[in-house]
Amino acid sequence: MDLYAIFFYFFGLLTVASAFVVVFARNIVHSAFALMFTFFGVAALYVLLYADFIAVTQLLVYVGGILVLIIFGVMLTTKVFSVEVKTGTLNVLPATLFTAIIAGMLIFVFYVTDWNIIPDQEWDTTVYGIGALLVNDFILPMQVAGVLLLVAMIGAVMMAARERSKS
Amino acid sequence: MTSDTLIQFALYILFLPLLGFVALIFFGKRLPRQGDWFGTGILGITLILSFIILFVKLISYPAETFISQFTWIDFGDVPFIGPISIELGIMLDNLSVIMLVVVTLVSFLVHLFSIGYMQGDVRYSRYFAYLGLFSFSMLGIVITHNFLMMYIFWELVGLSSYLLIGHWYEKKSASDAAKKAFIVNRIGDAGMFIGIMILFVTFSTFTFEKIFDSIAIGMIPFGSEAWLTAAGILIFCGAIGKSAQFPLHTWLPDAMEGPTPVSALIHAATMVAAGVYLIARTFAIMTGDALMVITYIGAITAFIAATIAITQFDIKKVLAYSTISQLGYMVMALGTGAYTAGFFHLVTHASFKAGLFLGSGSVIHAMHEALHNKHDHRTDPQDIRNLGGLRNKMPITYLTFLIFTLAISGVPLTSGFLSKDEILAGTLGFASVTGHYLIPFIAFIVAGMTAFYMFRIFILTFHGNHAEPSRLNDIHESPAVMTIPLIVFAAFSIWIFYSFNPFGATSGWFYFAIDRPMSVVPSVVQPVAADIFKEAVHHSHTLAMILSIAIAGLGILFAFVVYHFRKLDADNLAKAAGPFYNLSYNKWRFDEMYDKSVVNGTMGLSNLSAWFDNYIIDGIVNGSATITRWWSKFTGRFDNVVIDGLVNFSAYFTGFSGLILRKFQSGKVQTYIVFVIFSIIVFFFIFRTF
Amino acid sequence: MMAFCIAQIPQWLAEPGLQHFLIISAILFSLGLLAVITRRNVIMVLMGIELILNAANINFIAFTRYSTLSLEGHLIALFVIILAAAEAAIALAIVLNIYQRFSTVNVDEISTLRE
Amino acid sequence: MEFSIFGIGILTWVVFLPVLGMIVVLLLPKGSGLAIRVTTVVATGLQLLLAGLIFAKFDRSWLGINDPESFQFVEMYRWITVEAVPWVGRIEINYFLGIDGLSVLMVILTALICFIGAISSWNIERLEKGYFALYLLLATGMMGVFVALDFFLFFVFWEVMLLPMYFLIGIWGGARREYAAIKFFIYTFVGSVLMLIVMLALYFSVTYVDPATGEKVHTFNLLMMMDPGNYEPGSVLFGVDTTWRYAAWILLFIGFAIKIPLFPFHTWLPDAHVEAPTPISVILAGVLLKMGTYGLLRISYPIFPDATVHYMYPMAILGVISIIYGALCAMAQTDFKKLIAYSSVSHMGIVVLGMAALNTQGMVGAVLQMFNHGTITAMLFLIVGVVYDRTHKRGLNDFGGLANQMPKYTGVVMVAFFAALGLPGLSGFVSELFSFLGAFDTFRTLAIISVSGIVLTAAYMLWTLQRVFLGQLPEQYKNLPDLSTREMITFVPLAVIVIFLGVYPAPAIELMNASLSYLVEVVRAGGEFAIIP
Repeated sequence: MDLYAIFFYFFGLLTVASAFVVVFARNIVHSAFALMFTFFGVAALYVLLYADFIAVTQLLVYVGGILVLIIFGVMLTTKVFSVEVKTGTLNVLPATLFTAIIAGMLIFVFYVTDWNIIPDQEWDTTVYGIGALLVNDFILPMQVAGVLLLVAMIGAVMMAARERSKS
Repeated sequence: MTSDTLIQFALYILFLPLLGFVALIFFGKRLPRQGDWFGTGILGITLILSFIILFVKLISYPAETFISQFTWIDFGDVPFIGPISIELGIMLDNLSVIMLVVVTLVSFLVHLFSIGYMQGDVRYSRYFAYLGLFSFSMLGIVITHNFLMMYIFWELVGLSSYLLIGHWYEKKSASDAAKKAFIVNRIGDAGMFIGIMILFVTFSTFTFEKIFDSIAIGMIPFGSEAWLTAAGILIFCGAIGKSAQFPLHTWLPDAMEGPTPVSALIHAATMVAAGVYLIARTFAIMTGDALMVITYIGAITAFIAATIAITQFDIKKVLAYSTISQLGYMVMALGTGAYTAGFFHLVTHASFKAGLFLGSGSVIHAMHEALHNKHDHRTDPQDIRNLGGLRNKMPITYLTFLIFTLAISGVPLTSGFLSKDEILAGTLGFASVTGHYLIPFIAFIVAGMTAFYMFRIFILTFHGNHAEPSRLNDIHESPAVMTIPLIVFAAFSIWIFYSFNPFGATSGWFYFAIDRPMSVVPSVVQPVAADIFKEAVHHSHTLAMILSIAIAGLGILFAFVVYHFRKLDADNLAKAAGPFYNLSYNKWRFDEMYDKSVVNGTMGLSNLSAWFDNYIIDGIVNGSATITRWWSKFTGRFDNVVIDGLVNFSAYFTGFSGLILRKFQSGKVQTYIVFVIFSIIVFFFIFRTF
Repeated sequence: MMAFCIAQIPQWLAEPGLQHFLIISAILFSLGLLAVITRRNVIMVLMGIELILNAANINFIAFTRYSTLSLEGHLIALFVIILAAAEAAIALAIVLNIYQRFSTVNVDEISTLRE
Repeated sequence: MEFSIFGIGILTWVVFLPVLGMIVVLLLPKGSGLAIRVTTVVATGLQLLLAGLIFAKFDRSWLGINDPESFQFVEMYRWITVEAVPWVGRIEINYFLGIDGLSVLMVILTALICFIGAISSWNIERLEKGYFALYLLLATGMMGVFVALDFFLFFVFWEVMLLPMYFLIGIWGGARREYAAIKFFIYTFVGSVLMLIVMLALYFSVTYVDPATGEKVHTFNLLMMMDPGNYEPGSVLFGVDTTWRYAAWILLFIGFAIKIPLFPFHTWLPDAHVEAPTPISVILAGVLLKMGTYGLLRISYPIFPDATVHYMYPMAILGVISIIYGALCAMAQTDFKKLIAYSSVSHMGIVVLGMAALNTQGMVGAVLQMFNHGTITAMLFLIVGVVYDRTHKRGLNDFGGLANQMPKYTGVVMVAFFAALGLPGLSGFVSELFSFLGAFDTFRTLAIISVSGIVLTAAYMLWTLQRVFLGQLPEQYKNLPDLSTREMITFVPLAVIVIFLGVYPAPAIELMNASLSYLVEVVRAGGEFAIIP
């Protein structure tokens, strides 16, 4: 059991456990925080997979951005008094059954198929590769992503502005 | 007088009466005296012409037969049979020439008589027209040279007898009698028609000449003698129908409904004699068995008719039955082979029987007038019980009637004696050759009976005292136009016209002109050979004469004893005879028998078939109609219930399933995702490869 | 084939390879899915979605590392992250508006569009 | 032999002249009764004139029947051609007219009866325009049937004849006219359906090589159908004495037997006659009944000679049954017209018997009987018409003693009645004689049985004569007027023909002798002929 395996099992376990908490927590605030740990776990896994730039982006965007948004969402929508924090569930039995089957299927498939493993190769930083790809092959998606983000921003602002005029 | 002038005269004789008929039918009313002298005149001319033909033929051409014919229809070359063409034409030989004279003579005299008798009749001209038509068709029968024309005129004679019998058709009995006469004749003609068909099918011609020759060389119908006999008998059926022989004789007594001159002409002399003439004409093809059948039918008819005649009271009915009996005599004579005797009896019988009828006609005419003056329409002028004692009131009728009665009963010095004696000799000869002694026995008995019943009516009408003396002074002799024919007929009933020797006819001109034709039938079924027969007849000649005179005398004596001297009372004699009297009086119940069996049978059958037609066949047709209607109703209902049902059901089902499925569309996104996952799992398991 | 796999489980567990990462992403994916389906609160649903997206990214990166997928895997992951951010922003804006309007965030109570 | 007026063949003229008349009648204004009647009489009169012309120009020696060259007044034009019909190829129906010895007599009969019918329908009052238009259409239909030599054309005319007849009985008829009209229509229609089946079977079996294009073409041409060479080897009706050919013959026979009418199929005739107005029952009895027998002679005999010879005996049996059965039924009737209808069944039985004998005398007798029966029965129905117009009563027991009240009428009645019962010297006898002679040659016992028919006929005819014309005159008929001149015009020509053909039938027989002998040869060659005792 080399070091690599240990880190892997540690962070893997972290991610899965926190994911469990996110899903099964009664209180929405607990699940929000559990989500943070999940994102950290995932970023760690990226590091194990030698994807350094992605790990950092993960941390920045997910943990820094999205998580914060979600927590804002939670805080704004859960009046501590009127909307009980406990969130209900619906048709749990069939959903859990099906999800378990899906998981079993996926795991079975991943386990059974013999993937086309290529021999190890020396990995160094991937930033230059990513950067070169971004400006050569993926220039169009880059721009589109840019426009998309702009539109998203304007949309969010519009909705927020309407809120004030109405209230 | 060459042969073609004779032929020309014959054609004139044939077509003049037809001309008379056509003229009288269309312009009868407009002719002077409604055309009665016109008709009689025409018949007078034909009489003269036929006398001329007779003398020329017998004197200068005794042995030839003149034939002139023309092609009526030509079928050309008929496949599988060969050329067929049908010729019509006339033939003059001794037989037909003599018959010509007989027919024209009787017809002329009847025309003359009718002028007096039918005075003031409502359809006077049409009566003479029908007489003309009858003469034409009778002459046609006499001089035809083939079977087809014989059959055509046969039916035309039937038609004219139908018209004449039904002359006073207001009376239902008259129209019934006419209808009966025609239908019974038609039955006989149907038999004759089949006989002719048999001959035509084998020889594909109708002409006598050709048929006789082809039989002579051995061609026989369908290759068997039985069919030749059958043909002979079937042709004889025609004679049975027309000459009122045994099975089909019931129409003649009813035919007395017609005026008396008609009975004289048709039902005494000519038409009924046509049957005998037909047998004479086709004698050559008659086989032995056929002749035997003819003999027996003749004998039976003679016997039955004679027994019935004895007990009848209507003068015309008695004469009618006596005619049937005498015809049976002639047929029997021909059957036995006494060919010339039979034909000779036909000729002599024609004159005295016609005379008898005209005599009774003048009596009835006189009685009618007397009753008319007395305005008494009840008593029947024809019933002999109302007559009697007319001797000195109607002297000419009395005398002529006496001669006729003597002639018919076969008293010597009369023509009847000559012919009847020959026939009796013939029957004796026939019996001695073939052993059938029943025939002469019947012949002699009938001769006796004839004498008895003839003198019975003679005495009852003319002798004794009148039933109603007050009527006597109204009765007086008939006018000249009626008595002249009587006198002429009386003259012809004397023996002198036929042979100088009153006791032996064979020496007369008649026997010289007519002799028995050679039979062409194949030897195996030959009738009694001619020469053996002549030999046998010669032997039995004297015996026959003595016997006949004796029996005739007995008959006459018996009649006088019963009716004139009233020694034996007629009524208790009748009671003594018991059942035989009733049998004879009711005409052997032939009429009732026929009505029950044939007439009702046909009527029943026709009603049955009409019923069958209405209910069964129409039933099936209408039935099929109702079944189709019922079937269509069924399909209609089936269509509503079942097929419509299915359509409605499917609509309902869709609605129902829609209701259920709507529930799934709940609007909750999460339930959709659950479905998505569920289907992924299902697909995974479907397409798994492990 | 099944028998062969079970025999080597202890040795397999020792050195984590591609399959281990795939299994982790599978678990993450299922949990995210579970969250999306069962939770009534919209934000919980969003969290579920985020989990699913992360699971996907793990796969991409794992394949780039172990299999023939070159750096493009990283790029895709990158774009996924970008889009996730945009999506989260808009989602939350909507949620706030709903909350403002209906004063509830439970998914099954927001049913005005449904008759 | 060609003969055309204004460029159109004489046969087309004869067939379509009445249609011209019809058009004129339809154009005339409603009220002009007289003009309508005159046009009808003129149209049918011209048709009669043309028929006389045909009679004069007809060449007696030509054979006809199945060899195309020896038909006379032939007209052949392409009528319907449908190109390239899937799996059938080219359909070709041509307008093919022609007559031979067999049909010339029928053409003359139709023209004569139509003319007489036109005159006798002078006093039809109701809807006269419709009546005379339909009447002329009927005349065309009938004439067409007798001259058509193309099976399709024959069938078209057969149907054209059916429709006006239905309306004429249905509208102008007596009490139960609808029932009678429907029964008549459906009965005959069933027959024509059977005929249609056989027509199609024949159509698909017979092909001939078209000289122009050399391709095989199916045809409706009757003469082609008669020649066994033209049959496709594999087709339904190919070969000799096959069950299909027998079945086809039976179907045709039933179709035609309904029209004759023969014993089991005759029940429509009494109803149709009783309900039809007088001139229509004259046409119905005078001409329509002849189509059945003509159809047999023209189509069944030459096309299926093997089946004809095979079924010769049953056909004769049916004929004899018709004779006896018809006569017996007639005897039991109380309605004058029904009696004459049943007598027609009996007389047509004689025709069938003569035809079944398959020899020249029988055939000549049969065709002559068709003609004579036409004229005699037309007279009989006119006689009933005269009495019915005056007293509106048809029962036999309602009358009596008409003889002295109406002498001229009784004279005509005598001629008609005695001709009907086959008195020699009138035409009825001649044809009966030859039919029986022919029948006797082939089936002896049947002929002997059927001769009893003439006795039965004599019985019921004389009984009718006695009930209606002899005996006492009931008082209400004291003032019945005798025949009017118009009625005399209808009777005199028929009476003259009946008497003339009775005395000298050669002109009529010469017309058809050659053709009928040839027909007998053709049919006898088709199958093994046996004389049945």
